[in-house]
Amino acid sequence: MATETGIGASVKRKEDARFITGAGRYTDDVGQHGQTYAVFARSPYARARLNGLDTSAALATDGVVAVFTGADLQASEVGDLPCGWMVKSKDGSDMVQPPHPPLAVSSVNYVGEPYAVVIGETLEAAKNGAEALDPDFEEQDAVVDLATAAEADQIHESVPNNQCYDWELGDKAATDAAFAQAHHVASIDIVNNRLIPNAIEPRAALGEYDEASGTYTLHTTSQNPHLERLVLAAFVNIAPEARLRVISPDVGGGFGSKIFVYAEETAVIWAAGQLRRPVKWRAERSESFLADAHGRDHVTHAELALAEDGRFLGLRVKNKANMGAYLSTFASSVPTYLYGTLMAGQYKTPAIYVEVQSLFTNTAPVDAYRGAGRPEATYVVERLVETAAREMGIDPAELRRRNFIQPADFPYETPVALTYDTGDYEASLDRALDHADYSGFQARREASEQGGKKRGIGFSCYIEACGLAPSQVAISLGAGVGLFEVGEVRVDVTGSVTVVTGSHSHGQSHETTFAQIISDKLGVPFENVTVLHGDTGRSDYALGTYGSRSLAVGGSAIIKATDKIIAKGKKIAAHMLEAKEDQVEFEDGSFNVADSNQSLTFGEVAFAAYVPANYPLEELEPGLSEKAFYDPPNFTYPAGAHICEVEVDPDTGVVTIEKFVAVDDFGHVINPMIVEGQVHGGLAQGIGQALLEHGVYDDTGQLLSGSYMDYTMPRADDLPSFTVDTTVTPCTHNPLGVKGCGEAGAIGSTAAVMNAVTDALGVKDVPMPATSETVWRALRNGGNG
Amino acid sequence: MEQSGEYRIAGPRMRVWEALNDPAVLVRCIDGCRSMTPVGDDRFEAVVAARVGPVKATFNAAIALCDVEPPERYRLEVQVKGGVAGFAKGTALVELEEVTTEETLLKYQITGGIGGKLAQIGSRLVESAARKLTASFFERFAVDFAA
Amino acid sequence: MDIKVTVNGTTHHLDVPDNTLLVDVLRERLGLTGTHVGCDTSQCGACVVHMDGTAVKSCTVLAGQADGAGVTTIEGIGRPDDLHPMQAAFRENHALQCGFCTPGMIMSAIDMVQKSEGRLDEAAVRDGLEGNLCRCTGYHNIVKAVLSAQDSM
Amino acid sequence: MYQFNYHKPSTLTEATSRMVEAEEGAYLSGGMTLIPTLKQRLAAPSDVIDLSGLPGMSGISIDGDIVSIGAMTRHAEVAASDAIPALAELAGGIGDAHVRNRGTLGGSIANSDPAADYPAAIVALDSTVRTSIGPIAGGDFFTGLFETALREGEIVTSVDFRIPDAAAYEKFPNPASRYAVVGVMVARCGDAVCVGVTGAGPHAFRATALEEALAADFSPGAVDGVAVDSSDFNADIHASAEYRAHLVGVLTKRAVARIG
Repeated sequence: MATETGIGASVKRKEDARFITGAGRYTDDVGQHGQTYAVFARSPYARARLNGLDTSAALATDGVVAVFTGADLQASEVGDLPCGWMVKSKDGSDMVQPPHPPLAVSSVNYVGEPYAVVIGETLEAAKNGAEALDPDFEEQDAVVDLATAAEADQIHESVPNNQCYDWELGDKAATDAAFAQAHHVASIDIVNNRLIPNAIEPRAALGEYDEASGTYTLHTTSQNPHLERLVLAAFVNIAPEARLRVISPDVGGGFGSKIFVYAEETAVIWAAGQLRRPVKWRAERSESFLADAHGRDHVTHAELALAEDGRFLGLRVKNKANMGAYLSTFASSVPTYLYGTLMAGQYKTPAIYVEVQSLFTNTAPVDAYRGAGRPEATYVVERLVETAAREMGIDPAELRRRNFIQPADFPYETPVALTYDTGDYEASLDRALDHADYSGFQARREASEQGGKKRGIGFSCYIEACGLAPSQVAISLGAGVGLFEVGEVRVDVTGSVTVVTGSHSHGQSHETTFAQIISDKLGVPFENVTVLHGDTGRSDYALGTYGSRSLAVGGSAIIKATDKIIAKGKKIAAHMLEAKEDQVEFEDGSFNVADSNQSLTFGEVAFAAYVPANYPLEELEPGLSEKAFYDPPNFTYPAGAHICEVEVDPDTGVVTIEKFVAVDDFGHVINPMIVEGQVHGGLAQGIGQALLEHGVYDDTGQLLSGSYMDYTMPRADDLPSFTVDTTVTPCTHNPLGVKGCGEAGAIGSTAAVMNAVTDALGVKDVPMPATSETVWRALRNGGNG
Repeated sequence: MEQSGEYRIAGPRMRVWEALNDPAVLVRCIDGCRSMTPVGDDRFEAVVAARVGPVKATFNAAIALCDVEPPERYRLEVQVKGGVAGFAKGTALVELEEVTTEETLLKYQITGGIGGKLAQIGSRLVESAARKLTASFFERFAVDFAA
Repeated sequence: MDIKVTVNGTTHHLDVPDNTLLVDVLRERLGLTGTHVGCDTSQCGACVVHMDGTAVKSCTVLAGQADGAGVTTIEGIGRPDDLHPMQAAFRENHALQCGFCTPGMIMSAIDMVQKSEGRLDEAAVRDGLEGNLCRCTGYHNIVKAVLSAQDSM
Repeated sequence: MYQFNYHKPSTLTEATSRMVEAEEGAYLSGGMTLIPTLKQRLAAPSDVIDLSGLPGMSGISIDGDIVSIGAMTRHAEVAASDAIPALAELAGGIGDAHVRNRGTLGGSIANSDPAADYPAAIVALDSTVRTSIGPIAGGDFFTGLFETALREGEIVTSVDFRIPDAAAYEKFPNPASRYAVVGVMVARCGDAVCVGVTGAGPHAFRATALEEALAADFSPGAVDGVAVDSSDFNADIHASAEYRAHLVGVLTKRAVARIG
């Protein structure tokens, strides 16, 4: 049913009414009578032994209610924070996972690691108490440099060489053989810079304990409250899930950083139980910089073997990935299964071999950040392809075209464990070239040169595996949890619909998109559909939001539940109309008996479902509420072509983005307005990585870019307006034919920007971020970056 | 953070050496130093009220003199705990060369760093602030010595 | 200390500690949680309100400095069924996603448009939003919204 | 924030005596630096003395070739004034809109942040800083990193700027904080050329070598070949001392080109 609010329409968002009037309800907006305030004491050292901790002065501070240390948690058998994905090394051995107590007990391993929590009647009292703590730290040399971390001091007793794992993927022998036959080998040495996620809402938690029932309630800024609950129940030992409710109300952005289970909410919910009083914590931005899991941080050598005609023969990647001081919740999967598996890109590279050594350093834990592994993979492949094109004198668009997997090749099995279901990469590239006016570039470059500027253009043809699921594949690759999603459709007595989804929305607009789907499928007015999410008390166990999965997996679960509603509705309609069930059809919101004029509206059937006057109860239950768990057979594979054009001021090194074109294939699009918005945001983060953002530690492990004074967030005047368009090859294996759009912008754009910058400068590489001084130096060094 | 430099001081080397080992002199020459108390052989505890612009904090510093070779050189190890502001640490290698019987060349090499909140939000100022503190010390020392 | 602030048209006499920030008066004392706190160095702009008709970061104003002032917050400019043109433009142009920066963004944008006398172009809007960080939208639609509200305000 | 006593005196005498009486006092003008510092607990004054209630401290007046700006005048007001266009441009580029709505001229220069914008104008324009005690020549005002010629308890009341024949301010903003990595104000008064530089060194200063070259030949080309000594320049993760020195040259040229 094509309507103004159905699938394909740019419906204005339901969420907006509260957000634009200040009526949003974020964790920090929730308060409880008698609540106390938590302040965490954090290590100022990157690496130190904690030989003692005198809490007496803190406890004696006015208004301090309690002080809890790592030892207190340990004594209470609070479990460690686990990592949920087992990765095995080349030799078959399990990855090495150091202990990760929520509060440090005897050593601290990054600046900002919490070692105690002080609870006060007021925030000020708690801060005063935290200052009165007297820790006895014995500083040790910190391991900061990723490139040399394996040879440095051993950080954790149980982790030789600071190595978490040494992983491989692909056929080494075949790849070596391909290189032996190469006409040309292009190689690059690149660094994927560390990023700090910086959702504008800082993390927060409010823990409550109800003594009478023994139940805990945790409000927190989580992208997946069910996973939070699972970890707190199964690993941290707070309480069984049935006595533990986790609520993520409105959440102000996540980008991955709010998927993980952190020390703070763990300590807060535990402390609430100890004190039998609500405990509230909200991160100050300075804490977010130190203690939110960071993103990226790879050092990579990569080589591409090409035949004389430019065909790719083989790809070899040797990568070091920084895990930070401890394994965060999904850290191990990011540089492996979300990275190595994407090295085929959009190309028919027949042989690929990827090695990844993951190392611990005395820095904040590193985990998934928008794109998670796939931006890093795209950066390797697309910088390498562009380098090869320049070295061989082939137009970079043409070189890509020669190597694209063709529409006829699908399903296409890559040499790195994935089977792409569908795509048309050339269609996206062609559209992008049109938007970018590629043929006019040379004239624009000359015009820039006449003005004393340098101009460059860069491409990035990315692919991502997203819609994260399928459980079967993920579990076989080491995932510790399933990756399905749940959807529940409750038809109310009067025919309005309440949808409960396990996906969480923190900007992605589920309340609108999912309502569109329901309205479209059931013919119920859009405004009569309400979507609930973010509360373990409301929905079945689910997996939440990450990896561009909400619509492809969560939306599909809802479709499945909706199909059950329709099936049940048919039964009810058949009963009411005294027809056979298989004669009833559902169309445009009514149940019709074939070849008759008998018909019932959806509302009439809904009402009848709850007024079962004469039901054959053996065959037909009352009610009209269905749920479904959806686990897809494969990932989805959004892909696209991004083109960036930059101008460089050689006097200062300032890079200006003149034009950015993104043409993406997300399969079917439910709400184009929302999808475009997702792309815009992703592009800003990808461009931010290329030109602005950098988590900088000094060689003693102090975070130098620890506030908005030094960490360059993209601002309105750093970015251009974007040209965004889509092509469509529907996903072949989910009911909506959708692929996911949340991460694409961040995955594709970074390489396009850096290819444009290096093109403008005429250099092989410039380290990210390409700040003005970096670019100025690259120019002065005459092309050696 | 590393710095080095030298000052010519009008005075015999032994007297310069003695001044450099005199807590009373050091208190006068360290900007904001409120006290310096000997706590053992070549060890002192100092209270320093440091100020960089709007930032004002009182630090407790532990100072140790190492590798003392009178009157030629010593190494000064300083550990500062600044509470909520973080910490600072530094090593100063100070050498005295006799230029003439009445003139001494004081050479210094300083390495140091800061940590915690100061490093996190004040990194843009670290170099300049350290340079200022160092310069201020040796300038005051030269003046104090002359007086 | 005793202060008098008129917030969204209602005058409040409050006794607050001397070290209270305006944002805490709004959020903690008056329950106006639409004004958000996103940083501690006065950069993100999530806390922007109008004080005597001018956009200020309420996390960087002491309660004492606001004594006697008229303050307007996001709650005071329009309701869901009676939106301010800037609120309407944000909705119409999908200029928000997670919504956390939105109140500050809208309050800044209103001040910008009011002071520009209709002369804003894209570059001026981008420049004027320098003090407001958004991590979701890439600013593209925010800029569109402000330009469109310029015509409707 | 630690606890403190907030005062809002209504006379200059009351303000300075509050400061004298305080165990440790801090003047508050716009609060754009002080309040974030207090929030981080990096300062613990016993008393915060708000200067916004002092009469006659705000506003812009012109008398002959002297523009007098009250110390409590907000940046936005200076940015909107056409008395000295280059100064208006400088003020219009400070921080962001909200900083300009609260921050003040007096607060900025009394703080002497090495990366603040106003100090470039104080040293480049023939200025006099007027205080609760007496006048201080603009050229003598900044003495070090966050240090000025102000004495204990002294309050800046206004600044007099002599209107130059022509002037321009060029700023290279820090991409994160929007402070000046380097800011250069070039001003011409008759045959004299003043080049005020902020952001580069521990405090704002006049680049005399550039001034001499430009006095001889006021053209962008005259800047080429003038070495900028960067030995005591600031360095941080955004810009090395060497790069800052380079920017001093580039921005000076651009300012000169705009003056024409």
